[in-house]
Amino acid sequence: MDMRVSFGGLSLKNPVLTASGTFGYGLEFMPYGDLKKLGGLVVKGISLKPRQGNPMPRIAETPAGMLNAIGLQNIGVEIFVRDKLPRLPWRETAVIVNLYACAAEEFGELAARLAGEEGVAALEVNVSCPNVSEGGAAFGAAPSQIRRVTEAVKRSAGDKPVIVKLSPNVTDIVAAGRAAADGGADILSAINTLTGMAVDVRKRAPRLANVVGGLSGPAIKPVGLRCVWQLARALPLPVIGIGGIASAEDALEYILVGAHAVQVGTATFLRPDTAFRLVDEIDALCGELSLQSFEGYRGSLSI
Amino acid sequence: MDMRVSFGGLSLKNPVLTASGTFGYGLEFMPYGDLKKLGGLVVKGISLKPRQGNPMPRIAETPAGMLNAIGLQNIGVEIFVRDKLPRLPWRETAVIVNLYACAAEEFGELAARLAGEEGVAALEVNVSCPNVSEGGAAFGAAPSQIRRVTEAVKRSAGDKPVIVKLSPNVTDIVAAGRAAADGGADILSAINTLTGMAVDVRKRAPRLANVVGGLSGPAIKPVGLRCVWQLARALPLPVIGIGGIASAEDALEYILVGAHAVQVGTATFLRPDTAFRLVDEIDALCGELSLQSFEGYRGSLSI
Amino acid sequence: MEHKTCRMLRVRALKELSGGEQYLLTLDDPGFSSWKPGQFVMIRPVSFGLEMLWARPISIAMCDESGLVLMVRRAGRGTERMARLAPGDEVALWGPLGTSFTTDREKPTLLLAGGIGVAPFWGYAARHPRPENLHLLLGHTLPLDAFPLDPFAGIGQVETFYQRTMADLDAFVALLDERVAGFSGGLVLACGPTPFLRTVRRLAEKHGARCQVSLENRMACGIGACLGCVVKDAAGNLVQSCTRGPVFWTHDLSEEM
Amino acid sequence: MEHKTCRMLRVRALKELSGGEQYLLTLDDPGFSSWKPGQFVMIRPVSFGLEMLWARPISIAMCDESGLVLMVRRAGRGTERMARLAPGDEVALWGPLGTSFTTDREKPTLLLAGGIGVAPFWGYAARHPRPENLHLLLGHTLPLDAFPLDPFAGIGQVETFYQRTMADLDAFVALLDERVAGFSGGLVLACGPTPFLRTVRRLAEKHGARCQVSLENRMACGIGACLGCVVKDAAGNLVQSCTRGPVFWTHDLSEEM
Ligand SMILES: Cc1cc2nc3c(=O)[nH]c(=O)nc-3n(C[C@H](O)[C@H](O)[C@H](O)COP(=O)(O)OP(=O)(O)OC[C@H]3O[C@@H](n4cnc5c(N)ncnc54)[C@H](O)[C@@H]3O)c2cc1C
Ligand SMILES: Cc1cc2nc3c(=O)[nH]c(=O)nc-3n(C[C@H](O)[C@H](O)[C@H](O)COP(=O)(O)OP(=O)(O)OC[C@H]3O[C@@H](n4cnc5c(N)ncnc54)[C@H](O)[C@@H]3O)c2cc1C
Ligand SMILES: Cc1cc2nc3c(=O)[nH]c(=O)nc-3n(C[C@H](O)[C@H](O)[C@H](O)COP(=O)(O)O)c2cc1C
Ligand SMILES: Cc1cc2nc3c(=O)[nH]c(=O)nc-3n(C[C@H](O)[C@H](O)[C@H](O)COP(=O)(O)O)c2cc1C
Ligand code: FES
Ligand code: FES
Repeated sequence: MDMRVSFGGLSLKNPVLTASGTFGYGLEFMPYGDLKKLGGLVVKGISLKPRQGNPMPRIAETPAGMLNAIGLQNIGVEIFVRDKLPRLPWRETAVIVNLYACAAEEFGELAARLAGEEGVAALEVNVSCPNVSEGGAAFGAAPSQIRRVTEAVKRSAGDKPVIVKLSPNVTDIVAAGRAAADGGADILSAINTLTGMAVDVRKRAPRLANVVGGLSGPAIKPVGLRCVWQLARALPLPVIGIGGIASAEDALEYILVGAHAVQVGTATFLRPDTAFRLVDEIDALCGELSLQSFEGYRGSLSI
Repeated sequence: MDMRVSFGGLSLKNPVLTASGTFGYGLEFMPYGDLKKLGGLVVKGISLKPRQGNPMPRIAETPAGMLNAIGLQNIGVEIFVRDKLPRLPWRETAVIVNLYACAAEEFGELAARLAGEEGVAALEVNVSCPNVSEGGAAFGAAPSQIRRVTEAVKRSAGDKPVIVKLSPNVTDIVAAGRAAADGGADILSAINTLTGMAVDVRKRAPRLANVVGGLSGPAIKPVGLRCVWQLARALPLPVIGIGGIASAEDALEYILVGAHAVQVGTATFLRPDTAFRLVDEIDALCGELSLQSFEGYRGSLSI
Repeated sequence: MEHKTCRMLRVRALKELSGGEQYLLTLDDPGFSSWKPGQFVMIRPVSFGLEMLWARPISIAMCDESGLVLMVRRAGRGTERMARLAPGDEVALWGPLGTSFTTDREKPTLLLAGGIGVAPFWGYAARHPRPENLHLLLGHTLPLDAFPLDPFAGIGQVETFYQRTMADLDAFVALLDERVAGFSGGLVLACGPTPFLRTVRRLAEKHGARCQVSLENRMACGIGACLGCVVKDAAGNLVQSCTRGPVFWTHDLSEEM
Repeated sequence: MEHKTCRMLRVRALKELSGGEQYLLTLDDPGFSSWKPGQFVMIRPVSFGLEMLWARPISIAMCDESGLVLMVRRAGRGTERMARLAPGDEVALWGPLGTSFTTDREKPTLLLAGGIGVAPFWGYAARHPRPENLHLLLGHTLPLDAFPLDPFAGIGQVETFYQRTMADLDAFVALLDERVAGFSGGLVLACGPTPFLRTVRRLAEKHGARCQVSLENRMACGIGACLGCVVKDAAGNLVQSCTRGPVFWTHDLSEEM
């Protein structure tokens, strides 16, 4: 099947992207697959200046899921542009930069810095990181904040498509998506992690130094599907589905409820070549289901 | 160890309760264990009139979890009081009635009907059922609604302790808990299910006739722990922990983050005697950890 | 209160049936005080871990001192994982659960099985006081050698229909029609996929045959508590198919079934 | 780019070691183009299903045509589930990963192992050009026969210390102190629990010995991507212990370690 998809200013050779924070800067995966095979890759959240992130331990395994509180450790936008971006096959595969900042102006500065970089296909705005105490959670929650951040990024992003990544830790995700749309977002992505916690009954201590962290993996797929379904039917923007995708079937489930593309996150830890394999597996499953294109399948859930 | 716990007007022989909707009216489990062994049992959500609930299919299995959209099928308060309550060993085990209604006045009527029933140890107010379209979700979300419902129940409940059960599908669960406290709640319980969805890529159809349903089971334990921890440290009310409890360790995790008691829900489907076994297993684990009482352990998480 | 308990049982043997789509699973004898054909057990291998939470409802094919025998089709993740059980592995199991098929000693009785739906009829045939009164019609889409039919050696007649293409379906329905007509004075008992049961019901009503069907609904608890498995009865009430069924008289079910 | 790939491998054998707390897991030869002692693999049995998502980091004890050998302690759910692997079962595996222990042909080299931390030294001893220069000191809380020491038959000296009570700890630290002092002109290599490594580091610094330690941090990816396994280096930066380690020179790590 022709796997190409185009939406919101992005053209991808297939709908398989990797999720921010689970695929490093992409280069780490070169021994495990051909990056050119992916529809795109979203790099670890980047901030203006390098960040050290949270203290250890930062990760914990949970039933069919995991918690993380990495705290946005990253090398900063300058080093990313200088050392990482040139080594990525951005002519063949969309390189999407995930932006992290603590204020709307910083988001704008980040966007401005990347707007002129030929190798960057789109910007993904992380308004929903629940790991960081300075205000990540607040950003994800208040529609007014989401709108302000989106506007700031959009104003500086030049012709780069702007993806706003939404948090599921809200009463009304459609209101959050609408705020992003009002702010000028081209695309929505959902979901980021659910806020969760794990503790050790023997040590009487949290399993994460940060106490709370973000829950991801197959455990949260039902929540992700619900959010994407709600967004896709309520809003005119294209949506990238994220949350617990580990198989071709999972990916098609998101497309069925209305997603234009998907991101593979935690499943990369099951084995580092998960995303690469998924491209072939989706192709095979589409064949089995006799699909002609994603167009006809997307959002075709019968209710 | 002395397993007794007392809080908010409830005295239980141990902190193990069963969660509403997963333990029927209790009687179904008599072949599988001695109901008197439990700290208490919370019966299926009861409404003023019998309800048919949602169409089929109503349940779906998900990784380490399940979705349900039963839609509050129940026999109504009159038949419950006449046919079920007298057959439960309520002198030995706390029988808690979970109340479901679509308006504050109805909640008040339900409470009034049960206030005089000697066999009822407490009332649990389900302001958080996400399954029902008429307004269940709205109740769970808006603090003002929670407060109004709590007040209505409290006004009519006589001397029965009132437990308000909170939904995790909100931006700020502490605000929801505070609203319940302001409304006069004696105890909080958390969490109810997360709103989720599952679909069949071959049939292109939702796996639940209701499309969305409530996610429960070990998959959501990290979210439940986080919510209980947030509530217990922010508010003076005792909290009953719910969400994914399947082992003694799970139960102690909730107590460690501040819960006074726990409810076992989905784990009852792993095997029908789960809750009965948990009583012994918690006792054994407390022995292994050399606990003298739950008092000293509760909320002792070191941060 | 009847003492049922949930037991841990060990696997005695797992035998793949020809074609690898179905298998016979034999467990240690659970020592049921009694059981009736049509009843089922909830079975949950320890190996389900926390990934798959629910037990699976499976009909009792046979149960005596030599063990509990289940006949299982690989239908999805659970029955797939179950197929990897080896002797000595443990499963949690509760039962016998639900209602059973009626036995009418003197009446000619037609057993209609759709594929793996043949399972409960194994025990039915073995325990029937007059097996010569039984006529089994098995409709199958898998090759016939995937079905162990020796348990039916002693009954009146065994008939099979191999449905290979969609076109065969009409022929099968015609055959069903003919057989049900022939047993209109007796009993018609059916087990298999829901569309098959609907057809049988329609034919039984057409010919005025007394008819029972065994329903297959998703189940979480198997004991009437979760309300996940309900079906509409003739009065329009939603009743648990795990306790009020799985075997129902067709006239007790709503038209929608 | 070095070609590593993620492989599916079959289990050849699983041998419980005395006491049942530890086991040797032998897999088909993955055919690594090269590997060095101290490096590890990420291993994820298919049987983890979707319940346990992460692979487990395990040191390469030995690897040649006769297979990949891992020496594993039952530490929790994953290594417990892994202990139920049987010949023919499949695991996903990627590696060899991370840094390795330095070899200095002519220098007397002290191998300090805390319990299962002995695993990487098996390969180290087997590949060392002058094994007579090696001195292994194994501190153990499990009985000694839980540790297969025959791989160390050819080395200079094998010494063991059985720590049964908390009081024994002081004696063990005193012994470590003495040995490290004796190797201050050589190399000190250590693998084991973090408190043990901290002690070794302190002693190595006290005696001015060159020292490497192999860190054990929780890992999700094993390839530097998730940033879940970081440790603070001497410059105060948080670096991935899976790619910049697991074997570090102690002077490259921050005091906090
Ligand atoms: C009373 C009763 C008796 C049964 N007897 C037998 C038998 O003897 N042999 C046999 O092979 N099968 C029997 N079935 C069907 C069997 O329960 C399902 O094939 C099995 O549960 C499928 O599980 P899975 O994990 O492989 O499939 P999945 O699709 O992965 O299962 C997902 C969920 O849906 C449920 N489910 C899926 N298909 C069915 C189905 N057809 N019926 C009920 N639940 C389903 C599962 O139990 C599970 O909870 C019986 C069902 C019922 C209700
Ligand atoms: C580089 C390296 C090499 C290792 N080599 C060996 C070896 O050769 N033999 C051996 O028996 N063990 C070794 N370990 C430790 C081994 O990885 C853990 O004992 C194992 O991961 C525990 O998993 P579990 O599921 O049984 O425990 P659980 O506590 O259930 O695991 C939960 C999570 O924590 C992680 N975890 C728990 N304990 C440890 C630990 N001590 N170190 C790292 N992660 C941990 C697990 O990987 C898992 O992700 C090594 C660890 C590292 C980092
Ligand atoms: C270790 C880890 C780090 C993450 N870091 C980021 C990040 O930097 N920026 C971001 O927007 N999301 C981050 N996420 C969230 C993922 O991109 C994704 O939204 C989430 O994990 C849900 O998808 P999954 O279930 O497939 O993992 C991170 C997730 C994990 C597990
Ligand atoms: C089948 C089912 C039915 C439920 N019905 C109710 C209900 O009637 N009222 C209610 O307050 N909660 C109901 N719940 C929610 C549970 O009581 C519990 O809050 C939730 O399942 C989380 O706990 P668990 O993960 O242990 O199942 C139901 C849950 C399930 C699975
Ligand atoms: S399966 Fe739970 S009520 Fe029937
Ligand atoms: S384990 Fe992922 S970065 Fe080291």
